[in-house]
Amino acid sequence: MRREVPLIITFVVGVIVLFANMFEGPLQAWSSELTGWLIIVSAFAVGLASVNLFRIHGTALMRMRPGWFNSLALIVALIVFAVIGTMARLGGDEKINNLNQNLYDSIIGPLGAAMFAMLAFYVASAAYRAFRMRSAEATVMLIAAILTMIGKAPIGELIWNKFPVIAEWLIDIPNTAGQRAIMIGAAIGAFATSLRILLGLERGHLGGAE
Amino acid sequence: MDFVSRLQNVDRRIIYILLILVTAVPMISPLNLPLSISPGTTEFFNIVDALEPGDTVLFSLDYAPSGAPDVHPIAAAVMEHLMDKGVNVVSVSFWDAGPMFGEQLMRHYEELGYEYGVHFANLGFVPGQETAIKRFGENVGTVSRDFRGNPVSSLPIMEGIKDTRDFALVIDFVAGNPGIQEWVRQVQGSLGITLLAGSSTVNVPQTMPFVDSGQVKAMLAGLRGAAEYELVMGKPGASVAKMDAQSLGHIVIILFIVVGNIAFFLDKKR
Amino acid sequence: MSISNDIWAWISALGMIAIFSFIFKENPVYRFCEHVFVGASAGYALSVNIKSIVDNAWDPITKEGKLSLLIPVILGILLYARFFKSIAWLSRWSMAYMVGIGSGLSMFGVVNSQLLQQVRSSMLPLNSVNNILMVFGVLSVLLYFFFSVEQKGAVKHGASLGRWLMMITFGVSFGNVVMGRISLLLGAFETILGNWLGLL
Amino acid sequence: MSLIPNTATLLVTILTMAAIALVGINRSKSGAWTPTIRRLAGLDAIEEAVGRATEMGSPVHYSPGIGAATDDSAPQTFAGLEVLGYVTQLTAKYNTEIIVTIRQPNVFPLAQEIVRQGYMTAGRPDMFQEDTVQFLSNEQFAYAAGVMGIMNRRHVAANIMMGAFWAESLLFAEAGAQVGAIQVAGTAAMGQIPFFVAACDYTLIGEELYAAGAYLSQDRVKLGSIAAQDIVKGIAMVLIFVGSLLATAEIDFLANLLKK
Repeated sequence: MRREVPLIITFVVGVIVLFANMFEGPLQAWSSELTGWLIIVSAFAVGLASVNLFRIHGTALMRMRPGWFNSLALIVALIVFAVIGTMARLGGDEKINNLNQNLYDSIIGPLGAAMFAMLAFYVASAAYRAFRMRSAEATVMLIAAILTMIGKAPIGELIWNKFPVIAEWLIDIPNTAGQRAIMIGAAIGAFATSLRILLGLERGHLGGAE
Repeated sequence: MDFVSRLQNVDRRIIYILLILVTAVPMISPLNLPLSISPGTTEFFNIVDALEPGDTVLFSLDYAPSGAPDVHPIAAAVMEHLMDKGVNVVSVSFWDAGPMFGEQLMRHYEELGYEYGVHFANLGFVPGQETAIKRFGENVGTVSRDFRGNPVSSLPIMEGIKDTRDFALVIDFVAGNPGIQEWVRQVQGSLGITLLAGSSTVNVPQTMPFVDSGQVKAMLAGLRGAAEYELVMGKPGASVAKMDAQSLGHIVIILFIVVGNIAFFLDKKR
Repeated sequence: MSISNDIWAWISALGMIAIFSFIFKENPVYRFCEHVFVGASAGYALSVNIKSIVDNAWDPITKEGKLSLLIPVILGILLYARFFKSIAWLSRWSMAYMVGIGSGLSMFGVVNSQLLQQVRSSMLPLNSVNNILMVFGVLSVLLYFFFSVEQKGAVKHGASLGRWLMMITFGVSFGNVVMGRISLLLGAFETILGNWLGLL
Repeated sequence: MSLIPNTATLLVTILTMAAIALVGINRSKSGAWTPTIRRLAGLDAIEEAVGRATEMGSPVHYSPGIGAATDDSAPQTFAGLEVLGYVTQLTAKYNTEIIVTIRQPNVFPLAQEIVRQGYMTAGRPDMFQEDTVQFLSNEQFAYAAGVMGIMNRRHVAANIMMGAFWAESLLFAEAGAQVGAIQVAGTAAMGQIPFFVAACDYTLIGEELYAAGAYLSQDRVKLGSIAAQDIVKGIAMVLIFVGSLLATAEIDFLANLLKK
């Protein structure tokens, strides 16, 4: 019972969701009900995950481990955002709404944007580190990268007006061919992996024997 | 450490500092390097320019703060063109952060005397990703209240608009999924709307096939697309100024790759 | 230069600089911002999901009597069974449900939007250099992905051609995003140099 | 119940692929057929990486990607979790700490179960700690900030990333390089493979990620499934080739059939 029920749930749910895309009738209704539930179950999972955060940082704080100050900051931020966000969402007044928006716009927004923008630096250092003509293969990659970069930079066409044409060709033909084939292979692999899960042949996530 | 191996192992921090310098300095005082206009931009401009005053255009704002620097400038440039021409703009978003950008666009023009509800309106965020795009595409009425809490039916701008075919154009400003693929798959194919795209640079290769097939009529690509658009419009602005930084940033990166390789070769020769 | 007197502009700009400082060295200021960021976004997500439970479960159950929604609520609560040893196994029911959705959805998705579509668009008339390159390019890369066949003879040559082609693909993709990434940096500078320092 | 228009080919394809997989799995399971799998350097490197972390007395960081268990990226996540099971057992064998970081709340309980199970199988249930599997944040870049912080503070010596990744791929790979970790990555996310290839020591490309579980476990069921994947790939290749020949002769019957 402990072992079979989860396997049956996975199989039944998966089969309904899969075939609802191809058959009209009750399957579609069941599938949209089942996938609709996901929003609710996932919402509970977010709570579970937050409990984990709380336990790790709460312990660090109580035992005054090195860096406890940061754990405190994390917990305070978590509580402030959760409380103000919930108040704003469940019908807060204008003041709460503005505070909620300002908190988002000046903490989560910019910090996320800064993390993302850090990629500009990392693209540079990764390129410097990785693009060496160590082998024939690496050389091919290097040349393709440089041609594309020059062709794409506004200044490239000022140097030679064929650079953008070369870059376009590289993107359109060899790049597309490579991407397509990788995608086909990955699709086949993904299908097989999902199938094994659906059939219960893969169940590490459900724990082993009781 | 001798010179060659030093060149081979330049401290990454030197690369970062140089990159900061060559991008920040031209932003403060632009060099005004020339910029050519790609045919796609001209095409995009011509389609928008052919609209009549009083037409209404739908903006689908599908990006978040992290990707915004590459997409929001496109929306701002097109918005400027439309307001200038007296064309109305309705925005909607299938990303939860999207409506914020709609507000940013509209507040600017409100300060200039344009009127919310008449010249533009922000329908806010519609959850549900691909299915939401399909439902909204077929029936704009799925949104009952706008982002500011007004009943959508009370907005003069929405008069006579039932589905997305009632808009003169639909422009998706997009930094990922859901976005242009979903618009093409769910709405453009079945309703035959005129769809344009303002895409983040990274998403261009994914969007290109739809432009080739004509399902997307024209595309502006990233910050550069915005800069080109500003030039075509005859109002060079913030994006044009950033192009110098863009070019110099590229050169620095290529330079470091070249230096690294020269050092690598010198080292091998020894 | 007219430095901003808006407290929020200060918070944004200083936070961004703290994050950027990481590229030089991990440091206490970054560490502090990292923790605030993680906590803030977890709290934010919590509020979004509380609202989501109210909208999608609580209201429909209490106001419209949609009792079928009790099932996902129970599945959601069962996730917490893992904290009680004797009933921990019950949480697997919820996981089994989520995994079922994932496998069903993805089996359809990958076959429909990746496999069939890509196979179809690879069928090109062999009447131009580009098309020939495309078709044989795709075939050679696919050859590389054969796992149960030993790579020797013709297979080896085909597969190594495939590897070469993939290297071009990776180089091109890398080069292609450089520009987009620099734009992001410029956006960050706009916040720091413009909104905060008033230099732009 | 009737078929939705234009889905016949899809249905036939799915059923055929499932049938081929089942035959492959069954024949392999019954011993009628023993598929082998070619060497995947990236996976051999995992043991080396864990070994080095042990020597240095530093932990191993593992990320099963940032995709969910409930959408299109689920198979990559599942594949990442499969490899996680193996890596956990390896770290248990070497008595080295593993830190698993999680972005998706719905992947969190799955990963916890896998790690707990991995320690159990290796006979070391005592090694499982509350912070072995850490949820960081479901905001993409907050998660990234957390991972980068952990890699630095804990001086991670091996960084293994298997699953679906987006823009944070390069952040992780460069932050990992900064602390001098051996890095092994694997993903089927097209846009990110180039960054992993450029910045990591070993990279599993696309389908290789899905073959990883079979390669590591040498489990007959999985091996059979891999061999079946090869057959499907062979069919796809034949279709592409024949389709192109037909297209050259301006016969578009096959291409149209795939649209149905």
